[in-house]
Amino acid sequence: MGDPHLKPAEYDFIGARERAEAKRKSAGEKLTSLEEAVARVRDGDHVGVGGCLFSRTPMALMREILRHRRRGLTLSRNLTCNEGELFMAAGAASRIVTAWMSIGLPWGVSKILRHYVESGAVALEEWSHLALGLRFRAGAMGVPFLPTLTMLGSDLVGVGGLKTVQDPYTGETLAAVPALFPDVALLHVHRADRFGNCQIDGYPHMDADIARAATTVLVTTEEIVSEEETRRYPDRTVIPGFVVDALVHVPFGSFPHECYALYEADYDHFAEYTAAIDARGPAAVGEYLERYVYGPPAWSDYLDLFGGERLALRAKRAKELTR
Amino acid sequence: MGDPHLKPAEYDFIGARERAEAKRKSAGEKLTSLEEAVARVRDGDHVGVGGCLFSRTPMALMREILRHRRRGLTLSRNLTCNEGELFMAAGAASRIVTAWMSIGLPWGVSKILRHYVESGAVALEEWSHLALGLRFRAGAMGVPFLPTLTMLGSDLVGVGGLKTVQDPYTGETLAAVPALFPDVALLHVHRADRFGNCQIDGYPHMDADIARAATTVLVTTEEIVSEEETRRYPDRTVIPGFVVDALVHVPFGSFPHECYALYEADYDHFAEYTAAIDARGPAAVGEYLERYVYGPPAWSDYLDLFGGERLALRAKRAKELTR
Amino acid sequence: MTERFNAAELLAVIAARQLHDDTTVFAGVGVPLLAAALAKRRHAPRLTMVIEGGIIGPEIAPGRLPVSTNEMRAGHRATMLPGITDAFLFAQRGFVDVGFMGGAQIDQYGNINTSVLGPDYWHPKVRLPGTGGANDIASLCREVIIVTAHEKRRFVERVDFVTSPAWLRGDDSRRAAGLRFGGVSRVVTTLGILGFDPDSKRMRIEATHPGVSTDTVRGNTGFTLLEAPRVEVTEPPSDDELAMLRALDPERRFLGT
Amino acid sequence: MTERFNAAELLAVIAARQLHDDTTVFAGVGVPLLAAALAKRRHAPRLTMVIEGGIIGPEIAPGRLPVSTNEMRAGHRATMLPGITDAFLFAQRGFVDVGFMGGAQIDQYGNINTSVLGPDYWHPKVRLPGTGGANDIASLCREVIIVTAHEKRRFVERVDFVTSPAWLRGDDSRRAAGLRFGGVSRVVTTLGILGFDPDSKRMRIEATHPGVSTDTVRGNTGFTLLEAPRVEVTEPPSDDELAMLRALDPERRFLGT
Repeated sequence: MGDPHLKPAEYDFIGARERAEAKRKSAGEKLTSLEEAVARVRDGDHVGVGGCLFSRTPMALMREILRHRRRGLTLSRNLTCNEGELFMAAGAASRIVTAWMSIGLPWGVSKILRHYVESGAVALEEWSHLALGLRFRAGAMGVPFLPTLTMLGSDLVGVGGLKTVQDPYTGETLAAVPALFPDVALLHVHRADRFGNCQIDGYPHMDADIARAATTVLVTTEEIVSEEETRRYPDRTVIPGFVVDALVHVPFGSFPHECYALYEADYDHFAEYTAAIDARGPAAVGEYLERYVYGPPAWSDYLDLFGGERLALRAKRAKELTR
Repeated sequence: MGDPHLKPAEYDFIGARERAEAKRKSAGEKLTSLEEAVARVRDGDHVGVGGCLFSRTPMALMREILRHRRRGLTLSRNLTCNEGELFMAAGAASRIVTAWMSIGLPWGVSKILRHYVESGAVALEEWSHLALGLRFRAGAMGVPFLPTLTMLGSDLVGVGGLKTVQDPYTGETLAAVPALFPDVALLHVHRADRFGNCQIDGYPHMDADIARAATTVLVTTEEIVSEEETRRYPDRTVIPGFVVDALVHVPFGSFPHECYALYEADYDHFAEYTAAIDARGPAAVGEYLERYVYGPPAWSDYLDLFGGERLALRAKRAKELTR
Repeated sequence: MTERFNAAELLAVIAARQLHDDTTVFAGVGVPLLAAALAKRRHAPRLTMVIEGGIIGPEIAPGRLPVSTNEMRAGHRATMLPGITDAFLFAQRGFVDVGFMGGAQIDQYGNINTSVLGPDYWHPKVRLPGTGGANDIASLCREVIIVTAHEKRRFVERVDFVTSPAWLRGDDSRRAAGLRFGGVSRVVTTLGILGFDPDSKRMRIEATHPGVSTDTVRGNTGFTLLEAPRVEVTEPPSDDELAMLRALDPERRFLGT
Repeated sequence: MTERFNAAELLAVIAARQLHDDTTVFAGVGVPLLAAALAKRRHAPRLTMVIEGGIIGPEIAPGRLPVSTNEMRAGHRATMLPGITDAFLFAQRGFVDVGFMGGAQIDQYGNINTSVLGPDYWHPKVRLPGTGGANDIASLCREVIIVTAHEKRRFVERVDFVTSPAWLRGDDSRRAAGLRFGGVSRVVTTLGILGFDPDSKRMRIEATHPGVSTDTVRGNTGFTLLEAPRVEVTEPPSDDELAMLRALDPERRFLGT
């Protein structure tokens, strides 16, 4: 496991463009099931994950990928939360490209991160928040790199395999972050019409860039709206239908993570989860996988484990917080 | 007047950054008058103009600049309409950076463009639509260039002074469009609060990039809303208040050009304007300047030349077209 | 050409046929937009139009045809309004299948001039409006289709200025210039359909409209046209196509009289 | 330190005083955000907070302090939500005056490590969460202020890994690495305020909190600290400052007990 782990296929803008050209760019129907959507993910794929930390995580899609027992995946996401821990513990991800990983301050440094990365079982390729954002943006723009002033001089340069570029006008040297073209993008949005035109409320994170950078785009949505509704507010659309390959209607599709203005993250659940790890070590994640991922067949069965009251409370709080 | 006309100050990201650092980045009051706003424009400035063609042109600000008899300005705008002709004829602009100039198909090739550019009186530096958009975006990002695949191989390369850059990862050669950091940005938006937080409806054109790329940002707005309104829809804000230097409340501030969903462009006015030029040549623009620019002291006097009925009709049509 | 349709109608119908379902097309105002709208109504319902004003998925309303790519008629019932730069970036990324273009001057390699007439850019004989998004469409779309009236003054051996690059100086010169993708595949004109020799990239006759001879095509072209191994004859616009097209422009704003 | 306030309160108050009106500040969750919120309420009403979750101009609600930069409490009553990448690009462009940072390990040049403990990045002794936006704040803001508890294990001669660059190896090395702007100006700690020698860029004592000797500061630092020509004594937090600060965190989520 030498460094850097940067793979040419990830910044190959010519190959990415050829895949985009070959893609069926349809304004037609995109609605399908989680199972059919996720069937497009293959072992070894580079999977770009939308949302950030515990916000708008495409949890239903990720759970389904774990249920499909995919292997050798790379996950890229700016701030990686416990969904990354599940992929590590399930043996689904062998590599994480991120700027930060843990659940968040109140729950401490991730013991699962430590367990899998310190042993070398999973490689963690670290980019700064902006640099990784620009990697997705370069991909979205179809160029192999973007110039920036971040990450220079730090030890992250060697870890990521970051190169520099000379500005042809001023002669100055800048960092050149390589494009990231994921094989698959997983996204969860607030609303979409059945043709895949997607709208997001609140902070947009990087979903629009990840969608454009990826070859295959899988989306879950809280709400399906009519085409009329899309056309009434076209300036709210952030992902056009022709980019989307599969769309699934999954209310609470990010739970126990949050969805802006719709439901708050379930901090109690995080506390239970980390307490179990504190008590029983990494094995606790295995138990969690059995209970929350492999056990309940459908997403509705999964939500039943939390119960309607719990969901309703988070929904109520989200309204209060964004009022 | 040799080529290219590209000026180092326009892509000097270090100087632009130093000016941004020195700027007072306030969340405070920005409301002022057209006269006071425009007093910040100096002879010889590079002025980035928001909107596109006859959409959301910052006409009230531009008229005020002409009334201030500024000289030696460069105007940059992706598609330049008759506001550019006024600046040429008034002797205010000696250089136009654009992708296209004329009013639009029904009104033919601009005779004013021909008159001033063919004689060499005004230099027209031509960039492709995307390339100029990326020049503003590079400026907005604070980098000296952005890589792209457009403009390569064409004769526009030599005209603009476009250089290439080698991707340090794949070794491929791409076009490197130089950043454009205007001295001043002129923008017209749908709504803003008095602290300069701006929101735009419909097509956003390039205003957000131009605002971030410029040193001084002057904005007119159709409507002043409360800070509460901004905070209720923060995901609609495209320019943050700390970037804005002066804000002026100017309803119909783009007229006779359009403002999405609020009023249509006055095509009859374009027809009258071009008919006068067809009849009397470039002198007709001089007459136009007297009548519409130098004559009426205030913007309301200017609007009175069109009359309330004419404005109301354009407002009604805009509602129909965006319903 | 018969009296059943005029030149603009012929161009729009033949251009519309070039578009397939489940694709995206970059279309400018006028005949190209009419062609895209016709295709969407007739045989490509899942076609998405992209307009350089930063507009995706509009539905062009009959009698409300836009005169500019930056006005409310162009944005009518759009599904997304990403802005100008991002609209072109979709093309750069490879998401736009076809780009429609016109042009004041077109040369034997398909290059287009919309900038200046005369040898000196800075002191031109005639200053034209400029590239707008034409250079970008020519550079970035998967495939470009030129739609234009066939006139000798328009089809010149060498354009005064290459505003929008097609095959540049032929052979491999487009790729060598760094334009790794796309290129002009066809030129739909009022006389027929032209293509390009796969190797030399010189323009050639691929089809003529009914009643038009290859000699007529040559006679209206300012350079030597090659000929495809088999020159087809196009199917004339059907009553059905014409009716649908005319319904889109009842005021004959772009279809003329 | 007296019993009038605890370490977190001291840090928040002293950090708040570093902020001026009519400026912008990049603040993370916890004490930095409390400091920014205190400054805005007390002496800098026209201060704009920027949060790396892609949030501009939020108003932090008392009792609803965010635990992450990507949650609704962080976005509370924001004026703009531009997204993560664009939030940092405002900093790259020069629009962010001050960046607040913390850090697991800080060296004598102000460099911060939040990535790994131990010599081998790929097989670390302890894997920490990583940079998040820290590297970007350190690279891009006009000025960076580190806010941290003053502990010997934290202030090390050489960090195991430079996650966030301050003055790198001192002298001109930051500029030579291509970091043309910014740099760490001050380190606000529980014992005093540290700065940097203008030439060598080595850390130095610039002020101590009341009752803290420079020897105490040195004794809690894992490398040799220089001393400013004149070492000031800070003004202790006033009742007024403490009252305002405590009102922001009535649950003592970040101010502790």
